[in-house]
Amino acid sequence: MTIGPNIDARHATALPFVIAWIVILVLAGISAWTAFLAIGIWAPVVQFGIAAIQTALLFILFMRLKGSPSLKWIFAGSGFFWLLFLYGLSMTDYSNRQGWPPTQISSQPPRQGDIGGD
Amino acid sequence: MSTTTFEGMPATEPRAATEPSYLTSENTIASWLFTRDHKRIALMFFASVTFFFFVGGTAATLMRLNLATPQGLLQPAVYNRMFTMHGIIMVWFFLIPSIPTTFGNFFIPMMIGARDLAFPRVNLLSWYVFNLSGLVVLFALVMGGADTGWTFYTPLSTVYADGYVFAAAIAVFINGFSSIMTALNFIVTIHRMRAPGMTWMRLPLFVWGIYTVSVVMLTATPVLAMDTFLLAFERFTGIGPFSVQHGGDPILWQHMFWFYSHPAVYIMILPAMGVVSELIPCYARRPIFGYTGMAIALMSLAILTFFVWAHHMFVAGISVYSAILFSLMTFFVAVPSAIKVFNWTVSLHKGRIIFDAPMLYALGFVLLFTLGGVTGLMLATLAVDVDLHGTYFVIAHFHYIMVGATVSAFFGALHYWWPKMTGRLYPEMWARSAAILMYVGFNMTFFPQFVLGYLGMPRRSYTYPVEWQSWNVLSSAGASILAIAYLLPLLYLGWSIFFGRKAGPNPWGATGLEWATPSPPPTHNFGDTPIVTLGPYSYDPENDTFIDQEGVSHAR
Amino acid sequence: MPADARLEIQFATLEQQGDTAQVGMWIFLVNETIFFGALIFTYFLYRLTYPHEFAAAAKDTVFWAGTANFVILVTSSLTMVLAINAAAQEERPNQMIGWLIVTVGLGFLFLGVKGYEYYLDILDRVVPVVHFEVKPGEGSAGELFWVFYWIATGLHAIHLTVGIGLLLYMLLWRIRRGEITPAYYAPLEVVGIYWSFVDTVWLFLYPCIYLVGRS
Amino acid sequence: MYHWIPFWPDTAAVNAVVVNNLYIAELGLSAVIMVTVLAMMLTYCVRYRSNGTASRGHRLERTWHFEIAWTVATLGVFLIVFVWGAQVYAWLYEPPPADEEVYVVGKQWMWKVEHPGGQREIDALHVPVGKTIRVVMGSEDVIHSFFIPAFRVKHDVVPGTLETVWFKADKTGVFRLECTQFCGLQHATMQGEIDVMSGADYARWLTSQGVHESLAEQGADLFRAHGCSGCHGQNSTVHAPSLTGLYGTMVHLQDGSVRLADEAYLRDCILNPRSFTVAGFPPVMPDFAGQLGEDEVIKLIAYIKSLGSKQESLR
Repeated sequence: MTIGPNIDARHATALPFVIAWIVILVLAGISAWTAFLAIGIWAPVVQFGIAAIQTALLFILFMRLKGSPSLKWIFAGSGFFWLLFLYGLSMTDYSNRQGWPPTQISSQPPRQGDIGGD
Repeated sequence: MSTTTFEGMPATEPRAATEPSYLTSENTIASWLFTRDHKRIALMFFASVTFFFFVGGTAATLMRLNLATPQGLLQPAVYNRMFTMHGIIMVWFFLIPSIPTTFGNFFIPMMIGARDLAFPRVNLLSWYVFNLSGLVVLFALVMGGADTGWTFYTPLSTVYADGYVFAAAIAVFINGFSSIMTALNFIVTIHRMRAPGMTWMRLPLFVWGIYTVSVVMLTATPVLAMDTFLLAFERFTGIGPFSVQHGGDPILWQHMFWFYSHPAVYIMILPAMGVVSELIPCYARRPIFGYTGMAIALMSLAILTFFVWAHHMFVAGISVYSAILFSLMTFFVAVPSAIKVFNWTVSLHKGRIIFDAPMLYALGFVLLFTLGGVTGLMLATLAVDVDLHGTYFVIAHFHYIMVGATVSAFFGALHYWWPKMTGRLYPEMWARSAAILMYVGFNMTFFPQFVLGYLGMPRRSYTYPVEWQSWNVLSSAGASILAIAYLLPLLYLGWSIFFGRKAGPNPWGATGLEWATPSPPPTHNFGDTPIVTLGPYSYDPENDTFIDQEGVSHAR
Repeated sequence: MPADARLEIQFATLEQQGDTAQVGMWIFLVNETIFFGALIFTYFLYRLTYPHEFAAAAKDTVFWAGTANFVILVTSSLTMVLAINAAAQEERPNQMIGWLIVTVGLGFLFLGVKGYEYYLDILDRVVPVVHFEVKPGEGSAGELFWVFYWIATGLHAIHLTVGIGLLLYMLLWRIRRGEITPAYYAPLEVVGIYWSFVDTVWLFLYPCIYLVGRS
Repeated sequence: MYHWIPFWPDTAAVNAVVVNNLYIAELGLSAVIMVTVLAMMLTYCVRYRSNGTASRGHRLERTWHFEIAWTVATLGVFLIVFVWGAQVYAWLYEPPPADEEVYVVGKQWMWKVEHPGGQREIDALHVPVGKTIRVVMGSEDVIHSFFIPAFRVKHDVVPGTLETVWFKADKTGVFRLECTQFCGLQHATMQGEIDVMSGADYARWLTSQGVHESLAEQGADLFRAHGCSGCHGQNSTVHAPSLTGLYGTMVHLQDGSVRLADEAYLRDCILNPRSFTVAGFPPVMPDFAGQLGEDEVIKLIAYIKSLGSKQESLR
């Protein structure tokens, strides 16, 4: 499984990279534009969604995952995958810990026993 | 170099016997300090971690000495600094680096048939960074030490502690770079440098152990790095994400800390499991029971270990539902460990068992690990943990795993591979006595602590009520036996370097590729790259023969 | 593959050596991703907890500087890729050097803009502890936002500086000694992967820092 | 008993009995596992020692069904223990209706106890036997952990919030109170005594403390002294939420969320009111973070609770 220096057609042209560059910048423009709209929770959702797409473009094209063996794809994804553990499992605590967050965002009233009231 | 062969071994000349051994090829100090040879770096790591083992051990000795009397012999401030330094040094400067940086460094390339690790310079840099962090922690120790416990819980560590917490946290931060560099090197090496024919399912289980531990190190350490960075920042400036005054959450520190530090327990135990999986088939002279299951268990431990960290926080005030989820995950993580214990035990079935010192250490490992494991189950049970958390029961439990099991495996590996590393045999009777002494001393030290824990003796206390003295004295007495058992190998192994019998290339009749080289091996391990045709552990107890991984059959 | 001075003893071929280096960099980036991810985790936690305070605090960030730096970094990633493209082709060594110099220049430009932004921040009294003024609506949690701001941008700037150092090492040492050729330019690719990753970090820091509390 | 070698701690509360049963069951399970492993190992070691003559032929080769059986069996046993433990845990951390309440503040390195009647103790806690006691805990500095070994009750006391545990002692006597979270230099001495008394003794003890003002009365003084009564008082003209009957109700906040008005909520409201603006009220209350100590907050909460509660209607 030797993967040589990448002397092949995809290096011959700069066009895909320039297109990706333009797409990233346009997406960034949309992202910045949403910041000025009063769309509440949707603004960060759109912004971080766009950041994810931009990251995918950078990883696949600029960092040359495209055409690479699956090993590199696995490692490129595994950092984000492991972060899911940290984010997801921590949130099982923060989403319903007694008195956290101090202002509860969910409109679900906390269960009585969870609070330790009465 | 020696070409003496083991009794009964076919007198095939080991490869590249003409090349000088890695120990004697160059003899200047610079040739060691700037070496890129994984074997020399492994020995340098061995020297470093042994030094820190005895620094941490000295702190432990002082602690047990203090606890021999109820009112304590040391000043409270000194005792607090001792257990903090004992924890920090033993965890980050001995247990985590011990097996990977010494035996991993030395034997991973040899076991997979490579001439070196993928990035030898990074490997050397890792050693320097490790020692830099060691200097910082020694600086903190000499200047007065830190008094927070190795867990650095906020806000004690950020605001109230008056020791050198900043320096200690920075030392841990720097130490992380060393871990990451070593882990990265192993992962790349195992992926890309295997000899022809060395498929994943032909890897020795030690290589699997090191691979999984590297994955855990690589993915857990950055969270600790960020956590200690933020802690040092908050300690320095007075504001940070753990600051209660600014609306921060002190429990966030615990979440991020245990996100690393629970997997850290597996960083300590996975390579030890790998070692034991090498020792048991070799000395039982039969293939390991359930190779595939063992490899899968290692991998699933490496993943599952990330799902259980909040079981250190069941009484910390986290959400009850979250605690229940983490408890369930903890029971799941116990399953692969149970599989491994079962497989090791069954691996003795119909073997031809030789009770040499490494085997004694390995059997001790299995028993101590099992006891540590079942008490871990008790701690994973939510209601029982409420009672036992923060008591000596926890201390006893994790010492059974981290000291009983991991250090046993470390010494087992040391004896097993000593002939390969130095070219000399160790004195067998001395080694057996040390192994038995260690087992006795260890149980005598830590078993009483289970009782003390259930009686309610809180950890990290320099004083305790008089009625607990009998247990504590027993524990301290055991600790002195344990200290002797740890010092003994230093003496007889040191003696054997100069006066031990010369070892042949394969004194134990083992199957791994590392035994296909002369002892000690030449600088670049293999003259020509070996071609692997078989999985590991092709021992045949019926006829007392074995087939090495290149497919050559030997009578033992 | 003939014996080559650049081939290290543990590898069989230059291909294996080059590819191993790239895999090594990707594995290093796993670690970097989690490092920054853990920092952004603390950010998300407190932003969810104190949305109003964070919005009030983030309003004072310098929007134009963050956006300009976004463009600069993405562009530098492009020029880096073009340099590697040129490196792969025999006839264009000067183009490669040219693109690399542009990349280094953009890196320095980023640091310049960042430095000027820091200067504006100091004028605005948003340096926690040493030079901080609580603005209306920020509460005490607003200071947490600024702690995140300084740590995140500071760590990012350190990473970018390391990237510039690697590029200069390539330009002034490896390329000058003729070690980067169309037959073996893996070191340049490894630096390119790292450079684009530093860019990736900014993709996430930008909405975290500059796009909060603007509406 | 051999008093000089204690094997088993005191068991003096209903909580402790329940935990003990689980603990004993797990000890039994552990013993079974250990003995199995040890017996297998010893048998094999003796039978298959290197110079033993036992047959080595017909080793187990197809092993997967052994492994699956072993795995499923252990998983099943583990799940039973897990469910048992989780049930007890939820029960331990869900306080039932309390007969008595006490307030505990952890401070380097002492436990400060305040009874609702205004009686104060340091490193000691007097409670009546056979009553459900609810302990509301706060910390003034670092994380402490409130632990009574004889009751098997433990909870960390984290600064910045209030935590609650409960217990019901079923034996009179003096038991240990400990801090099990390392909290600085004299952590080891942050210990006290739980004095479980009969109801009559307890009543006598309460009256013998020479206290003039109950906790709620002290809170009322603070309520006036800090100007709270100016807005929250009966005759105030400022538009502020009424506190009468607040405790134990569900409060609708400005941001649409609903919170149960328990101790932790009241504490947060006093110290950081702007994060908890009640729906329909202007956010004008100054925050008292840094102005009130934990024990003062506890007095204020006791006062607010004394203004009537809806506890009964909740149950």
